[in-house]
Amino acid sequence: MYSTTGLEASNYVSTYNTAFYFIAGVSLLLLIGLTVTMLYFIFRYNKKKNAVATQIEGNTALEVTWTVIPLILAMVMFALGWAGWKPTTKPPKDAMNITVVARMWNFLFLYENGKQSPDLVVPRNQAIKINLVSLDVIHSLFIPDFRIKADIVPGRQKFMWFLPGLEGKYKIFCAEYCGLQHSYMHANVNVMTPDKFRTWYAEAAKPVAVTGTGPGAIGEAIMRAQGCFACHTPDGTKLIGPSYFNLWGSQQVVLRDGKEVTVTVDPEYVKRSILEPNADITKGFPANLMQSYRSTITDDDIAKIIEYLKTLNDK
Amino acid sequence: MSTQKTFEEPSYLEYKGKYKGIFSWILSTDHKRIALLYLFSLMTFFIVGATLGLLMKLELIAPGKTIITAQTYNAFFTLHGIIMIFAVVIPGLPAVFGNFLLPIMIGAKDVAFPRLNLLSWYFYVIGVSLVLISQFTGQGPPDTGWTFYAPYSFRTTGNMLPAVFGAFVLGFSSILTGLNFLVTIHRMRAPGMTWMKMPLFPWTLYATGWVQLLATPIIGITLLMIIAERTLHIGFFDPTLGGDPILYQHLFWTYSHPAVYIMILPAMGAISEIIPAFCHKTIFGYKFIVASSIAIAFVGYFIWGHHMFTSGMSGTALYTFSLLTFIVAIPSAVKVFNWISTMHKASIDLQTPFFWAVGFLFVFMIGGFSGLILGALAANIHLHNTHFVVAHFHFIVFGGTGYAFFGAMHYWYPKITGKMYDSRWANTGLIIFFLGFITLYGEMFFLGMRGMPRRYYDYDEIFHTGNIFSSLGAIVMYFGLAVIIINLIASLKNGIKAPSDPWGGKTLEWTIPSPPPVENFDEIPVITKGPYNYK
Amino acid sequence: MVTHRDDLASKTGMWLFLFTELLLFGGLFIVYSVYRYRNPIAFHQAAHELSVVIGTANTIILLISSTTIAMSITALQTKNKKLCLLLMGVTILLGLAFLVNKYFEWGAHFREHIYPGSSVLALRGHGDVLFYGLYFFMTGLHALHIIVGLVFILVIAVSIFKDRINSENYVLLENSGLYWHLVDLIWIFLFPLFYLIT
Amino acid sequence: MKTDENEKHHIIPYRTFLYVLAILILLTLTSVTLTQISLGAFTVAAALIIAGIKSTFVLAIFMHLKFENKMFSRAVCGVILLLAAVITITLLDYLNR
Ligand code: HEA
Ligand code: HEA
Ligand code: HEC
Ligand code: CUA
Ligand SMILES: [Cu+2]
Repeated sequence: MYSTTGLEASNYVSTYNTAFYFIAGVSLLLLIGLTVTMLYFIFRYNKKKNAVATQIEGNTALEVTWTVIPLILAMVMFALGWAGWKPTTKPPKDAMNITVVARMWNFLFLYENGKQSPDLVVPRNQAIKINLVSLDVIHSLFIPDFRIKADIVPGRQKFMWFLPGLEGKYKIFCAEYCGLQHSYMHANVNVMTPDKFRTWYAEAAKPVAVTGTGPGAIGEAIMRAQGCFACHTPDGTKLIGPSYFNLWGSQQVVLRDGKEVTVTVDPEYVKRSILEPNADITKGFPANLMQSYRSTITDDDIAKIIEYLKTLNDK
Repeated sequence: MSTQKTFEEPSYLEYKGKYKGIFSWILSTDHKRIALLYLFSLMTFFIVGATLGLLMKLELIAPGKTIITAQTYNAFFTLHGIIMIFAVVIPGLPAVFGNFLLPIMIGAKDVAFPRLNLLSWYFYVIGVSLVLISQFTGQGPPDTGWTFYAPYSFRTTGNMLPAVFGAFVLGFSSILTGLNFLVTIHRMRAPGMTWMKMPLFPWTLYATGWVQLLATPIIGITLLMIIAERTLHIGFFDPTLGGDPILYQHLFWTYSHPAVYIMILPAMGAISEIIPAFCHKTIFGYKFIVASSIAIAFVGYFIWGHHMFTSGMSGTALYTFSLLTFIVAIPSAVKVFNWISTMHKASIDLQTPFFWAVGFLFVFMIGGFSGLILGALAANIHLHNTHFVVAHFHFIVFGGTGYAFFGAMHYWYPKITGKMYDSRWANTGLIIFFLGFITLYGEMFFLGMRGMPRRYYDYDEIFHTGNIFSSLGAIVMYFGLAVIIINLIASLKNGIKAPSDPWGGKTLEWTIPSPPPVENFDEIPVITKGPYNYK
Repeated sequence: MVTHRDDLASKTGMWLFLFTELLLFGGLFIVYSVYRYRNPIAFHQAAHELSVVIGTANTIILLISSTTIAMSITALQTKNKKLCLLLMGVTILLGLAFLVNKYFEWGAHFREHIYPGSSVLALRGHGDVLFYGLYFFMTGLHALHIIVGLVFILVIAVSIFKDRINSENYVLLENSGLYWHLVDLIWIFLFPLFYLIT
Repeated sequence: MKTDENEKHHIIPYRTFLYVLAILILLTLTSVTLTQISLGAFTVAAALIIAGIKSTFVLAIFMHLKFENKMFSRAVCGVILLLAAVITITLLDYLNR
């Protein structure tokens, strides 16, 4: 169960707990107290036991009491909430900078040395500052175990920061509704010992986990990391975007500047589709949905992707 | 003061007007008939919305695809949210019980603008129809959630325009109802009914009326901007054109937070009527209850930002919104304490409406307390957009407004229909419903605390157990509701005739026959005493 | 059914309705203040392109029309039906003149390819897009209100002509006047916000 | 209780309207000239203050608020204050980012 993770999982767990359990505790006491009182009145003063009601108009002293006491309680609640929130605005100077690029429907984490990773990998006890970048709609980076969440708003410079305190693997969810695959937009945080992290960090700049062998395996791995399969399938099923099945070398009708033209799927076209997806809109598919991958995909990668696309034609 | 037993006049149900058959209803300007028009349309939409809720819960009973696809699920919660919010709970108590009872409770023959009243019902039906049309036309149903957040709402290929425009028309309907009630209350109170002699239900309608009037235009213009954004690419909320999506959220919640008080205030009013009637006792702290209604309406206008705590607003804004959120809880607290105090030294007649009121108090407190947790910044950061929020608002919207609606239904049923219902079935239904309710939504608090985001079609295995409980609760609740509704419908035929004052209520509606005559009063009463005079 | 007439209720209703109109535009004023705050220079420069002369002329036209409709009430109260109708006619003509001016103004922008969604505008930068987006949306909505107001006044004029509205019973005339003044009021703010922030 | 309020109406002489019109036009021209000579940051403030004065005249005289039940003018002030408060609170976010 998530809420049982240790207090040290991140620097926010304990402040969250203070605010949450104080309010919940006071609430529970009040709820029980008021419910019991109410039930007692119902039992004690029902028609059978008390045939004639005593008319009471009100009592100003009581009214003042039950305005002021809840007000004080509420102010304490507010203060605890505020106190727990305040540190989120002040990242330590030595925080490590990571950028997350969110798009429909995956996260990609970019490190300062150019390394890219679909999972967030961080060393323990090192403050992490994440710059939030969205390419299309609003997403939200949510790490339940760390009790932290921040919306990733397109067109805005924002960050979030936290201090992971326990090694382990934790879930990241997208917590702002962003369309069809919103519930599949997740990733992991991998908190490592500083040593392990250093090794990971120093590995080849682009360590995509290649699962298969043969032609196209690397291309497929790249596409998996970039999240292409959220919209495209390799097997002919139509998702949001056109399927890759039998795509390579085929003729496609596209809209270019509002006019229909027929193009052949060649390296030039694939490259343009990835780097300027809105230049040619495949007929029958929405514009503006696929965003440019210029910031994360290199020409080299595209060559690998094409390699992979070639394997998807049935001979 | 009594006009009882002088009716040669037919009741409003039998009255033969200019038109016959169905036209005598859909062209009637009688506030009582319009109330029933609302009741029927609203219950129909409620059942549609609730069935969508049930289907969503069935989908969520297990991870992966269970019964529907992701696309359908997204369309479902959007339609569910739009229907439940804009077509059920916002019009809810004012349009049905307000229309029926407001004129009677203040001693008037009708509302100030009867024809406008009928017009707002037409707007209501047109609005919902547009929303429903959007489901079946264009390139697939809208899938943005009821909040229509930019920029997704103009990126999606869903058929947004009719839905957004439908919501706009529904807003118009709501404005006209509020306007009508405000003028009615200002101008048409019976002689002698000073502000401080007015019953509490009209008082809450008055406070609600102002919120409807002053908040709804903001969403109206916002929805128009979304339409302009989609059709003309005007750029207000589109970051690629320099617009700010967060500004959209500001505008949306500037209305939609006050809207939650449009939903709850009349519910509180109905509870304030039911409790004294069954306690046979004047309400405790009348003036404070009045004042708290106004305070809720007023302060409630300035706390919209608590829906945007994680959006990256400035610290100052966060601070202000969180503080005000806690302040708005105080008037609600005052009400709860006064209601419970009314039961002290009362002589309580344990009837179905009173049980609904007790149920209301219990679930409203849970909903309200969870609201406090969400209002605290540190807690909100974690809980925002999780099922904790879903639990909060079902507890307080369904548990608050919904319970009050059913309470009011059972309280005024004899007055409206002239029949008594079978209270054993009514109580049985209530108990089943209550148990289902707690299982269904109670579990969602824990799901949310563990981090299950909302609007998730599919979820991680760790959330499975909780979801099974929750879904089973939905099924139980379904049966409870069916018992309640079937009982009410069956009693129309089988119920015994209702006397004019079955519960011993003291407000004006109980001084006239059940069902009321067309003109309500033979003679406009002259008011000399407070509304809950049980001496 | 209820035949009792209550003019004050009618007028109260009208005022409440005006409040909703005020807040409808209020929402846009919020948007305006935010974007103006974020793009002060672009707004400043874009405003230069609007014609202060036409703007001022339109302001004065609306002010006069407001005066005439206000005077028509006095005319009806003093049982001068002819003058009343004349004044209402002048109001309607002035309203139309306003619209004609607007038409030419908008037409000029369109010829320069300045309209919401135009690619020429998009090239000029975010501030300009927002300024003109707001300009077209707000003045457009305002023009829509002018049209509604004109129809309202016309209907009332016909009723006065047929003596359905007379010196005993003129609350509807007052209401149409109120609506017209509201349209004027909104323009009083739109004018400096778009034309004068140079 | 309702009847007498309905009976009394105030008839405003034509003259008053013409005076007000003259003032309004004068104010319009003032604000135009004011903004043509650059006042820097005060330009907008000046234009808005003048617009405020103009609308007060319209509300008070043209819209009869001055002669109507006090309730109306109070409500109008209330609504304007409310709108001002909403704008201020929204700007709390934008000014402090
Ligand atoms: C009927 C509707 C209704 C009502 C009345 C309320 C009432 C309250 N709501 Fe709720 N709320 C919603 C409907 C409602 N809400 C909806 C629909 C959403 C989600 C929208 C969406 O995103 O889709 C939401 C979301 C929501 C959020 C945003 C969550 C998020 O998305 O992150 C917050 C945060 O502050 C909040 C807070 C509150 C508070 C503090 C109250 C208070 O007014 C509650 C006051 C009541 C009490 C506190 C109980 C009684 C008091 C006592 C018994 C005395 C003791 C009191 C003290 C010690 C103070 N609500
Ligand atoms: C009044 C408001 C209201 C009401 C009553 C309900 C009722 C229900 N709601 Fe809903 N809900 C909302 C308002 C409401 N909801 C809102 C605003 C949202 C947010 C949408 C968004 O995210 O945009 C939401 C979202 C929401 C979600 C979240 C989706 C997500 O985030 O992934 C879920 C999930 O389970 C849900 C479930 C339910 C269920 C099971 C019911 C159940 O209906 C209740 C049980 C009732 C029944 C099951 C049966 C009804 C009875 C009958 C059919 C009687 C039969 C009659 C005869 C035989 C005569 N709702
Ligand atoms: C958000 C959904 C989405 C994602 C993620 C996405 N695409 Fe696309 N893609 C689309 C859509 C929609 C189209 C069709 C419209 C267009 O041409 O822009 C498309 C078109 C294409 C085409 C042209 C296909 C044809 O039939 O002409 C190629 C090639 C392509 N995408 C490759 C990729 C690659 C490689 C990635 C990942 C690096 C990717 N896409 C990620 C949605 C997406
Ligand atoms: Cu990304 Cu939800
Ligand atoms: Cu809220």
